[in-house]
Amino acid sequence: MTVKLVYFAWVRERIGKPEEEIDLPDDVKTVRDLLSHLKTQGDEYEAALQYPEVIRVALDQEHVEHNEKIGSAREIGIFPPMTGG
Amino acid sequence: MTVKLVYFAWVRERIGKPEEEIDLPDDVKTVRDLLSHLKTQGDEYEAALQYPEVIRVALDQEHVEHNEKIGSAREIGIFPPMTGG
Amino acid sequence: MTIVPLIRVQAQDFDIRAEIDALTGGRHDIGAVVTFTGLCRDEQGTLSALELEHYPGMAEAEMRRIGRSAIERFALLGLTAIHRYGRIAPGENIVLVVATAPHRQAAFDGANFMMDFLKTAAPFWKKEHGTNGSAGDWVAAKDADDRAREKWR
Amino acid sequence: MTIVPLIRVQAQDFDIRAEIDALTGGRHDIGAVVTFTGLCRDEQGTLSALELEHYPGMAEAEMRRIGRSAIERFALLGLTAIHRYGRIAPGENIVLVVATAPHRQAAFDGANFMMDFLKTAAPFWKKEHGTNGSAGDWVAAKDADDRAREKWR
Repeated sequence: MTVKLVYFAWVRERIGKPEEEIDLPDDVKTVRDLLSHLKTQGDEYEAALQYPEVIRVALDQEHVEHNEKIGSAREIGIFPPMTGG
Repeated sequence: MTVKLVYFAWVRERIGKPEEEIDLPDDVKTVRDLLSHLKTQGDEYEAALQYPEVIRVALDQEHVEHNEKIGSAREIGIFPPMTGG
Repeated sequence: MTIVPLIRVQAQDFDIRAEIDALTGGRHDIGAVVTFTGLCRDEQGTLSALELEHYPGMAEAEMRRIGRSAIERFALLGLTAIHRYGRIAPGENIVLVVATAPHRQAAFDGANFMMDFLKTAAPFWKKEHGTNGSAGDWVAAKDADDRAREKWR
Repeated sequence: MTIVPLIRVQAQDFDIRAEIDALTGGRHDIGAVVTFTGLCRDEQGTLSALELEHYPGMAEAEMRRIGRSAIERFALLGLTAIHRYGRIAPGENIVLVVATAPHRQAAFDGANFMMDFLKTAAPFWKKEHGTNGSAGDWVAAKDADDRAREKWR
Protein backbone atom coordinates (compact mmCIF):
# COMPACT_ATOMS: atom_id res chain seq x y z
CA MET A 1 0.00 0.00 0.00
CA THR A 2 1.27 3.47 -0.90
CA VAL A 3 0.89 6.28 1.63
CA LYS A 4 1.86 9.93 1.60
CA LEU A 5 4.06 11.01 4.51
CA VAL A 6 4.13 14.72 5.42
CA TYR A 7 6.74 16.16 7.78
CA PHE A 8 6.77 19.41 9.73
CA ALA A 9 9.13 21.64 11.73
CA TRP A 10 12.38 19.95 12.85
CA VAL A 11 11.20 16.54 11.66
CA ARG A 12 10.90 18.03 8.16
CA GLU A 13 14.27 19.80 8.45
CA ARG A 14 16.13 16.71 9.66
CA ILE A 15 14.61 14.37 7.09
CA GLY A 16 15.30 17.05 4.48
CA LYS A 17 12.00 17.01 2.60
CA PRO A 18 8.46 18.13 3.31
CA GLU A 19 6.74 15.00 2.03
CA GLU A 20 7.18 11.72 0.18
CA GLU A 21 5.21 8.70 -0.97
CA ILE A 22 6.30 5.32 0.32
CA ASP A 23 5.17 1.73 -0.01
CA LEU A 24 4.25 0.37 3.40
CA PRO A 25 5.90 -3.02 4.09
CA ASP A 26 3.37 -5.69 5.01
CA ASP A 27 4.66 -5.95 8.58
CA VAL A 28 4.05 -2.27 9.28
CA LYS A 29 0.63 -2.31 10.96
CA THR A 30 0.71 0.46 13.56
CA VAL A 31 2.06 3.98 13.85
CA ARG A 32 4.79 2.62 16.11
CA ASP A 33 5.77 0.07 13.44
CA LEU A 34 5.98 2.86 10.87
CA LEU A 35 8.26 5.04 13.04
CA SER A 36 10.56 2.04 13.68
CA HIS A 37 10.64 1.25 9.97
CA LEU A 38 11.44 4.84 8.94
CA LYS A 39 14.25 5.05 11.47
CA THR A 40 16.13 2.38 9.49
CA GLN A 41 15.93 4.34 6.23
CA GLY A 42 19.09 6.42 6.71
CA ASP A 43 20.93 8.86 8.95
CA GLU A 44 18.50 11.71 8.29
CA TYR A 45 15.56 9.55 9.45
CA GLU A 46 17.57 8.32 12.42
CA ALA A 47 18.25 11.97 13.40
CA ALA A 48 14.60 12.98 13.04
CA LEU A 49 13.12 9.98 14.84
CA GLN A 50 15.82 9.34 17.42
CA TYR A 51 13.31 9.75 20.27
CA PRO A 52 10.10 8.35 18.79
CA GLU A 53 8.21 8.89 22.06
CA VAL A 54 8.15 12.67 21.47
CA ILE A 55 6.97 12.35 17.87
CA ARG A 56 3.30 13.13 17.12
CA VAL A 57 1.44 11.44 14.30
CA ALA A 58 -1.80 12.23 12.49
CA LEU A 59 -3.67 9.79 10.23
CA ASP A 60 -5.61 11.64 7.56
CA GLN A 61 -5.22 14.85 9.60
CA GLU A 62 -6.41 13.48 12.95
CA HIS A 63 -4.13 12.95 15.95
CA VAL A 64 -3.58 9.31 16.93
CA GLU A 65 -1.59 7.39 19.54
CA HIS A 66 1.40 5.29 18.49
CA ASN A 67 -0.50 2.05 19.02
CA GLU A 68 -3.14 3.05 16.46
CA LYS A 69 -3.45 0.83 13.37
CA ILE A 70 -2.62 2.66 10.16
CA GLY A 71 -5.48 0.91 8.41
CA SER A 72 -6.58 2.64 5.23
CA ALA A 73 -5.08 6.08 6.02
CA ARG A 74 -3.83 7.83 2.87
CA GLU A 75 -1.90 10.70 4.48
CA ILE A 76 0.29 10.35 7.55
CA GLY A 77 1.59 13.50 9.26
CA ILE A 78 4.74 13.18 11.39
CA PHE A 79 5.86 16.11 13.51
CA PRO A 80 7.16 17.35 16.88
CA PRO A 81 4.96 18.53 19.77
CA MET A 82 3.01 21.59 18.72
CA THR A 83 3.94 25.11 19.79
CA GLY A 84 1.33 27.39 18.24
CA GLY A 85 -0.96 29.92 19.90
CA MET B 1 -21.69 66.92 63.63
CA THR B 2 -23.10 67.51 60.16
CA VAL B 3 -22.69 64.83 57.49
CA LYS B 4 -23.80 64.58 53.88
CA LEU B 5 -25.90 61.53 53.09
CA VAL B 6 -26.06 60.38 49.45
CA TYR B 7 -28.60 57.82 48.25
CA PHE B 8 -28.66 55.65 45.14
CA ALA B 9 -31.01 53.41 43.14
CA TRP B 10 -34.14 52.28 45.02
CA VAL B 11 -32.89 53.74 48.30
CA ARG B 12 -32.81 57.15 46.58
CA GLU B 13 -36.24 56.60 44.97
CA ARG B 14 -37.93 55.51 48.21
CA ILE B 15 -36.45 58.30 50.32
CA GLY B 16 -37.37 60.70 47.53
CA LYS B 17 -34.13 62.69 47.30
CA PRO B 18 -30.59 62.06 46.09
CA GLU B 19 -28.84 63.62 49.08
CA GLU B 20 -29.23 65.64 52.23
CA GLU B 21 -27.21 67.07 55.10
CA ILE B 22 -28.12 65.96 58.60
CA ASP B 23 -26.91 66.58 62.10
CA LEU B 24 -25.76 63.31 63.61
CA PRO B 25 -27.26 62.79 67.10
CA ASP B 26 -24.61 62.15 69.75
CA ASP B 27 -25.72 58.56 70.27
CA VAL B 28 -25.18 57.63 66.60
CA LYS B 29 -21.69 56.12 66.61
CA THR B 30 -21.74 53.33 64.01
CA VAL B 31 -23.21 52.76 60.58
CA ARG B 32 -25.79 50.45 62.19
CA ASP B 33 -26.79 53.25 64.60
CA LEU B 34 -27.23 55.62 61.65
CA LEU B 35 -29.49 53.24 59.72
CA SER B 36 -31.64 52.68 62.83
CA HIS B 37 -31.86 56.42 63.41
CA LEU B 38 -32.83 57.19 59.80
CA LYS B 39 -35.55 54.52 59.85
CA THR B 40 -37.41 56.61 62.49
CA GLN B 41 -37.42 59.72 60.31
CA GLY B 42 -40.63 59.01 58.37
CA ASP B 43 -42.47 56.52 56.18
CA GLU B 44 -40.16 57.08 53.20
CA TYR B 45 -37.08 56.20 55.30
CA GLU B 46 -38.92 53.24 56.81
CA ALA B 47 -39.70 52.01 53.25
CA ALA B 48 -36.11 52.45 52.08
CA LEU B 49 -34.44 50.91 55.12
CA GLN B 50 -36.99 48.23 56.04
CA TYR B 51 -34.36 45.49 55.70
CA PRO B 52 -31.16 47.20 56.87
CA GLU B 53 -29.15 43.97 56.47
CA VAL B 54 -29.27 44.34 52.66
CA ILE B 55 -28.22 48.01 52.69
CA ARG B 56 -24.64 48.85 51.73
CA VAL B 57 -22.83 51.85 53.17
CA ALA B 58 -19.71 53.75 52.12
CA LEU B 59 -17.86 56.23 54.33
CA ASP B 60 -16.11 58.87 52.24
CA GLN B 61 -16.51 56.60 49.19
CA GLU B 62 -15.13 53.40 50.71
CA HIS B 63 -17.24 50.33 51.51
CA VAL B 64 -17.63 49.61 55.23
CA GLU B 65 -19.41 47.01 57.39
CA HIS B 66 -22.38 48.06 59.54
CA ASN B 67 -20.35 47.84 62.73
CA GLU B 68 -17.87 50.44 61.47
CA LYS B 69 -17.63 53.68 63.46
CA ILE B 70 -18.68 56.75 61.47
CA GLY B 71 -15.83 58.72 62.99
CA SER B 72 -14.97 61.83 61.04
CA ALA B 73 -16.54 60.75 57.70
CA ARG B 74 -17.97 63.71 55.81
CA GLU B 75 -19.95 61.84 53.14
CA ILE B 76 -21.98 58.70 53.78
CA GLY B 77 -23.30 56.74 50.79
CA ILE B 78 -26.33 54.51 51.38
CA PHE B 79 -27.45 52.16 48.62
CA PRO B 80 -28.66 48.66 47.66
CA PRO B 81 -26.36 45.80 46.58
CA MET B 82 -24.56 46.73 43.39
CA THR B 83 -25.58 45.39 39.99
CA GLY B 84 -23.14 46.90 37.50
CA GLY B 85 -20.90 45.19 35.03
CA MET C 1 7.70 51.32 37.78
CA THR C 2 4.27 50.96 39.29
CA ILE C 3 1.61 50.10 36.72
CA VAL C 4 -1.62 51.97 37.31
CA PRO C 5 -5.01 50.89 35.97
CA LEU C 6 -6.70 53.11 33.41
CA ILE C 7 -10.23 53.73 34.67
CA ARG C 8 -13.08 55.62 33.02
CA VAL C 9 -16.77 56.06 33.81
CA GLN C 10 -18.56 57.67 30.90
CA ALA C 11 -21.89 57.95 29.08
CA GLN C 12 -20.48 57.45 25.59
CA ASP C 13 -19.49 54.18 23.97
CA PHE C 14 -15.87 52.96 23.82
CA ASP C 15 -13.66 51.70 21.00
CA ILE C 16 -12.15 48.34 21.90
CA ARG C 17 -9.37 48.55 19.29
CA ALA C 18 -8.27 51.99 20.48
CA GLU C 19 -8.18 50.74 24.07
CA ILE C 20 -6.10 47.70 23.14
CA ASP C 21 -3.74 49.85 21.07
CA ALA C 22 -3.32 52.25 24.00
CA LEU C 23 -1.99 49.37 26.15
CA THR C 24 0.06 47.51 23.52
CA GLY C 25 1.33 50.24 21.17
CA GLY C 26 5.10 50.48 20.86
CA ARG C 27 5.90 47.68 23.28
CA HIS C 28 7.25 44.20 22.60
CA ASP C 29 6.93 42.54 26.00
CA ILE C 30 3.20 41.75 25.89
CA GLY C 31 2.33 38.17 24.88
CA ALA C 32 -1.36 38.12 25.79
CA VAL C 33 -4.29 40.52 25.66
CA VAL C 34 -7.66 39.49 27.09
CA THR C 35 -10.71 41.70 26.73
CA PHE C 36 -14.12 41.38 28.30
CA THR C 37 -17.05 43.34 26.89
CA GLY C 38 -20.40 43.28 28.67
CA LEU C 39 -23.42 44.03 26.49
CA CYS C 40 -27.07 44.83 27.15
CA ARG C 41 -29.36 41.83 26.37
CA ASP C 42 -33.00 42.29 25.40
CA GLU C 43 -34.16 39.37 27.60
CA GLN C 44 -36.11 37.63 24.83
CA GLY C 45 -37.51 40.92 23.62
CA THR C 46 -38.95 42.04 26.97
CA LEU C 47 -36.34 44.73 27.68
CA SER C 48 -36.22 48.03 25.81
CA ALA C 49 -33.32 49.60 27.71
CA LEU C 50 -31.17 49.50 30.81
CA GLU C 51 -30.64 52.63 32.85
CA LEU C 52 -27.33 52.66 34.68
CA GLU C 53 -26.92 54.77 37.77
CA HIS C 54 -23.57 55.21 39.50
CA TYR C 55 -21.99 56.92 42.48
CA PRO C 56 -19.75 59.53 40.85
CA GLY C 57 -16.28 59.61 42.36
CA MET C 58 -16.70 56.39 44.29
CA ALA C 59 -17.32 54.37 41.09
CA GLU C 60 -13.94 55.43 39.70
CA ALA C 61 -12.23 55.05 43.09
CA GLU C 62 -13.55 51.52 43.63
CA MET C 63 -12.70 50.43 40.08
CA ARG C 64 -9.20 51.80 40.64
CA ARG C 65 -8.84 49.83 43.89
CA ILE C 66 -9.96 46.59 42.17
CA GLY C 67 -7.71 47.32 39.20
CA ARG C 68 -4.67 47.83 41.41
CA SER C 69 -5.36 44.50 43.13
CA ALA C 70 -5.62 42.73 39.78
CA ILE C 71 -2.37 44.23 38.48
CA GLU C 72 -0.51 43.24 41.63
CA ARG C 73 -2.02 39.77 42.02
CA PHE C 74 -1.51 38.65 38.40
CA ALA C 75 1.58 40.73 37.54
CA LEU C 76 -0.29 42.40 34.69
CA LEU C 77 1.52 44.73 32.30
CA GLY C 78 -1.58 46.87 31.87
CA LEU C 79 -5.27 47.06 32.77
CA THR C 80 -8.07 49.25 31.44
CA ALA C 81 -11.63 49.28 32.73
CA ILE C 82 -14.39 51.46 31.30
CA HIS C 83 -17.98 51.46 32.58
CA ARG C 84 -20.82 53.35 30.93
CA TYR C 85 -23.76 55.00 32.68
CA GLY C 86 -27.10 56.36 31.51
CA ARG C 87 -29.58 54.73 29.14
CA ILE C 88 -28.25 51.73 27.20
CA ALA C 89 -30.22 49.86 24.53
CA PRO C 90 -30.05 46.10 23.82
CA GLY C 91 -26.95 45.22 21.81
CA GLU C 92 -25.00 48.21 23.16
CA ASN C 93 -21.82 47.97 25.22
CA ILE C 94 -21.94 48.42 29.01
CA VAL C 95 -18.47 47.64 30.27
CA LEU C 96 -14.99 46.92 28.91
CA VAL C 97 -11.97 45.37 30.60
CA VAL C 98 -8.62 44.94 28.84
CA ALA C 99 -5.79 43.06 30.60
CA THR C 100 -2.29 42.58 29.21
CA ALA C 101 0.41 40.21 30.46
CA PRO C 102 3.47 38.30 29.22
CA HIS C 103 1.46 35.03 29.21
CA ARG C 104 -2.13 34.03 28.69
CA GLN C 105 -3.38 32.75 32.04
CA ALA C 106 -2.44 35.97 33.86
CA ALA C 107 -4.32 38.03 31.27
CA PHE C 108 -7.40 35.77 31.52
CA ASP C 109 -7.32 35.81 35.31
CA GLY C 110 -6.75 39.56 35.49
CA ALA C 111 -9.77 40.38 33.33
CA ASN C 112 -11.97 37.78 35.03
CA PHE C 113 -11.00 38.98 38.53
CA MET C 114 -11.64 42.60 37.56
CA MET C 115 -15.14 41.72 36.33
CA ASP C 116 -16.07 39.58 39.35
CA PHE C 117 -15.22 42.38 41.76
CA LEU C 118 -16.53 45.16 39.56
CA LYS C 119 -19.93 43.40 39.51
CA THR C 120 -20.17 43.13 43.27
CA ALA C 121 -18.18 46.10 44.60
CA ALA C 122 -18.27 48.97 42.09
CA PRO C 123 -21.21 51.28 42.84
CA PHE C 124 -23.40 50.86 39.75
CA TRP C 125 -27.08 49.91 39.63
CA LYS C 126 -29.19 48.74 36.70
CA LYS C 127 -32.84 49.53 36.14
CA GLU C 128 -34.73 47.62 33.47
CA HIS C 129 -37.22 49.34 31.21
CA GLY C 130 -39.70 46.93 29.60
CA THR C 131 -40.89 46.90 26.00
CA ASN C 132 -44.43 47.01 27.45
CA GLY C 133 -43.74 50.55 28.65
CA SER C 134 -43.33 49.52 32.29
CA ALA C 135 -41.65 52.15 34.45
CA GLY C 136 -38.76 49.83 35.26
CA ASP C 137 -37.55 47.59 38.04
CA TRP C 138 -34.17 47.66 39.69
CA VAL C 139 -32.18 44.55 38.88
CA ALA C 140 -31.69 42.33 41.93
CA ALA C 141 -28.14 41.41 42.92
CA LYS C 142 -27.35 37.80 42.08
CA ASP C 143 -26.03 35.24 44.56
CA ALA C 144 -24.09 33.82 41.61
CA ASP C 145 -22.11 37.06 41.42
CA ASP C 146 -21.20 36.85 45.10
CA ARG C 147 -20.18 33.21 44.64
CA ALA C 148 -18.06 34.15 41.61
CA ARG C 149 -15.83 36.22 43.93
CA GLU C 150 -15.14 33.18 46.09
CA LYS C 151 -12.92 31.61 43.45
CA TRP C 152 -10.29 34.30 44.09
CA ARG C 153 -9.85 33.53 47.83
CA MET D 1 -29.61 25.58 15.21
CA THR D 2 -26.11 24.26 15.51
CA ILE D 3 -23.53 26.98 16.09
CA VAL D 4 -20.35 26.39 14.12
CA PRO D 5 -16.98 27.94 14.96
CA LEU D 6 -15.50 30.43 12.50
CA ILE D 7 -11.94 29.26 11.81
CA ARG D 8 -9.25 30.91 9.71
CA VAL D 9 -5.55 30.23 9.15
CA GLN D 10 -3.95 33.12 7.30
CA ALA D 11 -0.72 35.03 6.73
CA GLN D 12 -2.26 38.51 7.08
CA ASP D 13 -3.18 40.29 10.28
CA PHE D 14 -6.75 40.36 11.65
CA ASP D 15 -9.01 43.18 12.81
CA ILE D 16 -10.34 42.43 16.28
CA ARG D 17 -13.21 44.91 16.04
CA ALA D 18 -14.42 43.46 12.73
CA GLU D 19 -14.30 39.95 14.20
CA ILE D 20 -16.29 41.00 17.27
CA ASP D 21 -18.83 42.82 15.10
CA ALA D 22 -19.23 39.73 12.91
CA LEU D 23 -20.34 37.73 15.97
CA THR D 24 -22.42 40.37 17.73
CA GLY D 25 -23.91 42.51 14.95
CA GLY D 26 -27.72 42.63 14.86
CA ARG D 27 -28.26 40.34 17.83
CA HIS D 28 -29.51 41.20 21.30
CA ASP D 29 -28.98 37.94 23.15
CA ILE D 30 -25.23 38.26 23.79
CA GLY D 31 -24.26 39.53 27.24
CA ALA D 32 -20.54 38.77 27.18
CA VAL D 33 -17.70 38.87 24.65
CA VAL D 34 -14.24 37.64 25.63
CA THR D 35 -11.30 37.98 23.27
CA PHE D 36 -7.81 36.58 23.52
CA THR D 37 -5.02 37.98 21.37
CA GLY D 38 -1.62 36.34 21.41
CA LEU D 39 1.29 38.58 20.38
CA CYS D 40 4.92 38.02 19.48
CA ARG D 41 7.27 39.10 22.30
CA ASP D 42 10.85 40.16 21.63
CA GLU D 43 12.25 38.22 24.63
CA GLN D 44 14.15 41.17 26.09
CA GLY D 45 15.36 42.23 22.68
CA THR D 46 16.87 38.86 21.69
CA LEU D 47 14.18 37.86 19.19
CA SER D 48 13.84 39.53 15.80
CA ALA D 49 10.96 37.39 14.47
CA LEU D 50 8.96 34.23 14.87
CA GLU D 51 8.39 31.96 11.90
CA LEU D 52 5.17 30.01 12.15
CA GLU D 53 4.79 26.76 10.25
CA HIS D 54 1.50 24.89 10.06
CA TYR D 55 -0.04 21.73 8.62
CA PRO D 56 -2.46 23.10 6.00
CA GLY D 57 -5.84 21.45 6.18
CA MET D 58 -5.21 19.75 9.51
CA ALA D 59 -4.63 23.10 11.27
CA GLU D 60 -8.10 24.28 10.28
CA ALA D 61 -9.67 20.86 10.96
CA GLU D 62 -8.16 20.59 14.44
CA MET D 63 -9.12 24.18 15.34
CA ARG D 64 -12.64 23.39 14.16
CA ARG D 65 -12.76 20.27 16.38
CA ILE D 66 -11.59 22.25 19.42
CA GLY D 67 -14.00 25.07 18.59
CA ARG D 68 -16.95 22.71 18.37
CA SER D 69 -16.06 21.23 21.77
CA ALA D 70 -15.85 24.72 23.30
CA ILE D 71 -19.22 25.77 21.88
CA GLU D 72 -20.91 22.63 23.14
CA ARG D 73 -19.24 22.53 26.54
CA PHE D 74 -19.85 26.19 27.47
CA ALA D 75 -23.05 26.78 25.45
CA LEU D 76 -21.38 29.59 23.54
CA LEU D 77 -23.40 31.74 21.15
CA GLY D 78 -20.41 32.15 18.84
CA LEU D 79 -16.70 31.40 18.56
CA THR D 80 -14.06 32.69 16.16
CA ALA D 81 -10.43 31.54 16.06
CA ILE D 82 -7.83 32.94 13.67
CA HIS D 83 -4.21 31.80 13.60
CA ARG D 84 -1.53 33.44 11.49
CA TYR D 85 1.43 31.71 9.83
CA GLY D 86 4.66 32.93 8.25
CA ARG D 87 7.08 35.49 9.63
CA ILE D 88 5.80 37.57 12.54
CA ALA D 89 7.72 40.44 14.15
CA PRO D 90 7.68 41.39 17.85
CA GLY D 91 4.55 43.33 18.73
CA GLU D 92 2.54 41.69 15.94
CA ASN D 93 -0.54 39.53 16.44
CA ILE D 94 -0.26 35.72 16.22
CA VAL D 95 -3.66 34.38 17.23
CA LEU D 96 -7.15 35.65 18.01
CA VAL D 97 -10.02 33.93 19.80
CA VAL D 98 -13.42 35.59 20.27
CA ALA D 99 -16.10 33.84 22.37
CA THR D 100 -19.64 35.13 22.91
CA ALA D 101 -22.20 33.91 25.46
CA PRO D 102 -25.20 35.17 27.43
CA HIS D 103 -23.08 35.45 30.61
CA ARG D 104 -19.47 36.19 31.41
CA GLN D 105 -18.04 32.98 32.86
CA ALA D 106 -19.01 30.91 29.80
CA ALA D 107 -17.34 33.44 27.50
CA PHE D 108 -14.16 33.47 29.64
CA ASP D 109 -14.07 29.67 29.84
CA GLY D 110 -14.79 29.21 26.14
CA ALA D 111 -11.92 31.45 25.05
CA ASN D 112 -9.53 30.01 27.65
CA PHE D 113 -10.39 26.38 26.74
CA MET D 114 -9.95 27.16 23.03
CA MET D 115 -6.47 28.59 23.69
CA ASP D 116 -5.32 25.75 25.97
CA PHE D 117 -6.19 23.11 23.36
CA LEU D 118 -5.08 25.18 20.40
CA LYS D 119 -1.61 25.48 22.00
CA THR D 120 -1.21 21.75 22.50
CA ALA D 121 -3.28 20.16 19.70
CA ALA D 122 -3.43 22.49 16.69
CA PRO D 123 -0.53 21.69 14.31
CA PHE D 124 1.52 24.90 14.42
CA TRP D 125 5.23 25.21 15.19
CA LYS D 126 7.25 28.31 16.09
CA LYS D 127 10.84 28.96 15.09
CA GLU D 128 12.68 31.83 16.74
CA HIS D 129 15.02 34.08 14.78
CA GLY D 130 17.50 35.94 16.97
CA THR D 131 18.54 39.58 16.72
CA ASN D 132 22.14 38.27 16.56
CA GLY D 133 21.36 36.82 13.11
CA SER D 134 21.12 33.24 14.38
CA ALA D 135 19.43 30.86 11.99
CA GLY D 136 16.70 30.05 14.43
CA ASP D 137 15.70 27.39 16.94
CA TRP D 138 12.39 25.59 17.11
CA VAL D 139 10.50 26.53 20.26
CA ALA D 140 10.24 23.61 22.68
CA ALA D 141 6.78 22.54 23.83
CA LYS D 142 6.10 23.59 27.40
CA ASP D 143 5.01 21.24 30.16
CA ALA D 144 3.01 24.18 31.50
CA ASP D 145 0.89 24.09 28.35
CA ASP D 146 0.14 20.39 28.83
CA ARG D 147 -0.74 21.04 32.46
CA ALA D 148 -3.03 23.92 31.44
CA ARG D 149 -5.23 21.39 29.62
CA GLU D 150 -5.71 19.42 32.81
CA LYS D 151 -7.97 22.06 34.31
CA TRP D 152 -10.69 21.15 31.79
CA ARG D 153 -10.95 17.46 32.81
